[in-house]
Amino acid sequence: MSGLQIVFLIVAVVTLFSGVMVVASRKMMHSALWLILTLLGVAILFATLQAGFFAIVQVLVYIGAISILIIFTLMLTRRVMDDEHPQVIKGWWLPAVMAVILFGLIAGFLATWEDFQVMLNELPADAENLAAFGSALVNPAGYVIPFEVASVLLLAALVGAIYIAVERKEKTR
Amino acid sequence: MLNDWLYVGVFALVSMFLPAAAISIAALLSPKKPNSIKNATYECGMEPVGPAWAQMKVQYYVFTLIFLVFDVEAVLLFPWAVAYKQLPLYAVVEAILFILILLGGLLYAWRKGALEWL
Amino acid sequence: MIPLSWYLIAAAALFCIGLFGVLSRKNAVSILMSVELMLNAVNINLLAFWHYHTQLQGAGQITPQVFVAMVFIVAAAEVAVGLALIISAYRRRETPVVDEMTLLKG
Amino acid sequence: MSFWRDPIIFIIEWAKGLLAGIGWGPGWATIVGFVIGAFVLATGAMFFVVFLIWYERKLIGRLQDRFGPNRLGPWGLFQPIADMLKIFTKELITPSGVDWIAYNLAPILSVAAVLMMWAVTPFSKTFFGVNISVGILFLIAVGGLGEVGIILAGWGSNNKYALVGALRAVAQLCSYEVPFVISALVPVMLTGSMSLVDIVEAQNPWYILVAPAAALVFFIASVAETGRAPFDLAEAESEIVAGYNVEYSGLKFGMFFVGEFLHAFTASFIFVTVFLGGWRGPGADQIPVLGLVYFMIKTFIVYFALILFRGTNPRFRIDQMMDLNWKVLTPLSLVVIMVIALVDRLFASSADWLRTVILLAANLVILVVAERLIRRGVKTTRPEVGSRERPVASPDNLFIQPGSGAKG
Repeated sequence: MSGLQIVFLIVAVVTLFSGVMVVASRKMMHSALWLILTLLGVAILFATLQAGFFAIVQVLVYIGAISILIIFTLMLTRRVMDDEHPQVIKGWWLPAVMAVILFGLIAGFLATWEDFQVMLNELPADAENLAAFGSALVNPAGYVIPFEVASVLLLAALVGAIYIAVERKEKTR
Repeated sequence: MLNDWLYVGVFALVSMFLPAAAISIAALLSPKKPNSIKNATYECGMEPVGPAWAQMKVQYYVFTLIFLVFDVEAVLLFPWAVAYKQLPLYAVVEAILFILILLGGLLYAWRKGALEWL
Repeated sequence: MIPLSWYLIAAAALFCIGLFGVLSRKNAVSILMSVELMLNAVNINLLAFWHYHTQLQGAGQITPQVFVAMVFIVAAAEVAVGLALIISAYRRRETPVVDEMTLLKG
Repeated sequence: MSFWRDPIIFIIEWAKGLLAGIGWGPGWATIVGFVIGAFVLATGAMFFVVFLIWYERKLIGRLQDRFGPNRLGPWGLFQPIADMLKIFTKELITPSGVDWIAYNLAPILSVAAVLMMWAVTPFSKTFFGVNISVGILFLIAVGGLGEVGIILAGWGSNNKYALVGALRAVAQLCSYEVPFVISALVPVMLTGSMSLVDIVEAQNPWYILVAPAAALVFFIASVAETGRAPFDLAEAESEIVAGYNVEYSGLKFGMFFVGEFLHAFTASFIFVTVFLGGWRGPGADQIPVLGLVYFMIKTFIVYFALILFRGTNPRFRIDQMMDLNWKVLTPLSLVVIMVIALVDRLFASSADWLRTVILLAANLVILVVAERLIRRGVKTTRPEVGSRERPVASPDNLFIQPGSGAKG
């Protein structure tokens, strides 16, 4: 077993454990903090896949922005902090069984694929070709439509979220 | 390539370890005489009232929201900027269109009064 | 070096954890967090297959990268609007718990 | 390789040879080498803070017409060491009701987030921690980890003031990250790479001459990111209680300040790397150690400007600070990006010097127009303070001092 495999196993176990804690912990704030740890673990997994750009983007967007937004929302909706009541529904075992069955199905189907056990070797340094990625984003034969639609989607999200969130203030004025 | 990320990881661990070690040394050197008044939560000398969850304004949320949108936008623009040297003019115009659409969002937030700190 | 299967299994496990969270948590913010877990699992899969295809066919596999970038954007938009909805609903109904947001029961 | 040309690389090579001589496998030798290298660099940074504190106190003292520390050692040079020894022996009070992990992780994270920036910065042509292909984005992302540290501090302390202070600090840092990220696109565009090593190599001439508007936005945003005066609203000592670090004491409190001093210095050398040509200078290509000297000189000049900035400006009000960010810096940086992209593409075929002059002219035009617009905007929104009649506290008794100014 190589050093990289050991690193992977440690990171994967930590990530999955903190993922479980996200859905299992009673305090909402704790589950948000566990979420940060999970996202960090996923970023490290990206780095082991040699997708350095996306590892950094994961830290930048998910940890730096999305998790902070979630924490702010937790602080705005204060009744979330009631920790006495269980945070899961009464029949929680049914989703649990479903999730386990789904995991079994996915693993079973994947195991029938012949390349399942293939080794991922170390890629050459220029494998993650950001210049090609960037020019494909604005290439009419490539992905220019998704690129511009992404911009419109972000605009719509911005406008919609501001409209919803600042609505009350406008009325009282 | 992977070695570079190994170095980054090692550096991250070391830079977490150094302040932790300094604090541990300080914890060994320093006196430990806690009492209930010293350990009370600081509220300008008053007795602490209620839980520490102050109600906060929606303004914090709005600013973080705009930040998130522009952060994601910048992330998409970084690969474009790396490729910029090889791009033809129309590709640059497309990116400018991309920025203009989001500038429209900023103007909307401005006119809506979401950028005012009240 | 790491087998492809390890990444796929880890991603599947993360996805199932997220699914469990979406189906079982009461709180709307929790449900959004679980959705984030599922999206992250998808990203792990996409990047693992990106690595696999680059290894097979050489550099220049753009499509997985574009997909991952789109997942990031969709996640950001979804979180922004979703949390704004939760805040708005909280103002009206004074609760972030999904089961209590019943308009028709009165 | 001669020792005098590049002593640091010489020592590193010698240490590598020593490690290889022990007879470990190449994998272990690499890891041990990494650990030792990271330790030396990070420990050097931590001890450098002691000197930075002295430098800053001395300068602030001169700015305020004082001497600054001048008792202990030559020019008071040993004062911060004495302070450090003192803070090591202070009691670490852990208030009741804190969240143990969050409370203790916060000061560590706020230092680590800054230290990690040292891993990717090129200090000279040959001397840098690591050259990753996304270096400049790494710097920004690591800054975001500092925000998590602040949230942990505010929430973990179980204190209302700490929570409010943390929210204010995070709102400020998040806001100023937007112009920071967007103006960082300009050097990436002009270089065609995100690696800091490539950015420094490509700076001919320095990018501050090519894009002064972007450099200005970057500088202001990075000062705001450090959270120091005039952007120190989160810990405005004279107005509110100290902010997110109220409940900390002893060295845990000190760690936040170590992080702050280090962040100020780090911000200035990032500015040097990205816009002022890093280690570039006459002869630095041949003799790398000269590059380190240039780098330090430039960094200390920028750091001096930062302290001057701190010492001469009053603190912003929070609405002014948010206005400055969202209504001035963010639109300005977006406009700068668009104009530079368009102009550089239109004149791509002309000579290098001509393109540089045109870009410089375009930037100056943007700055002048922005200045005019800001002036107009400020005039219309400034509230009239002097004309309104305000109640005056005037005691109607005889115990007031004669001529004290309060007239009936």
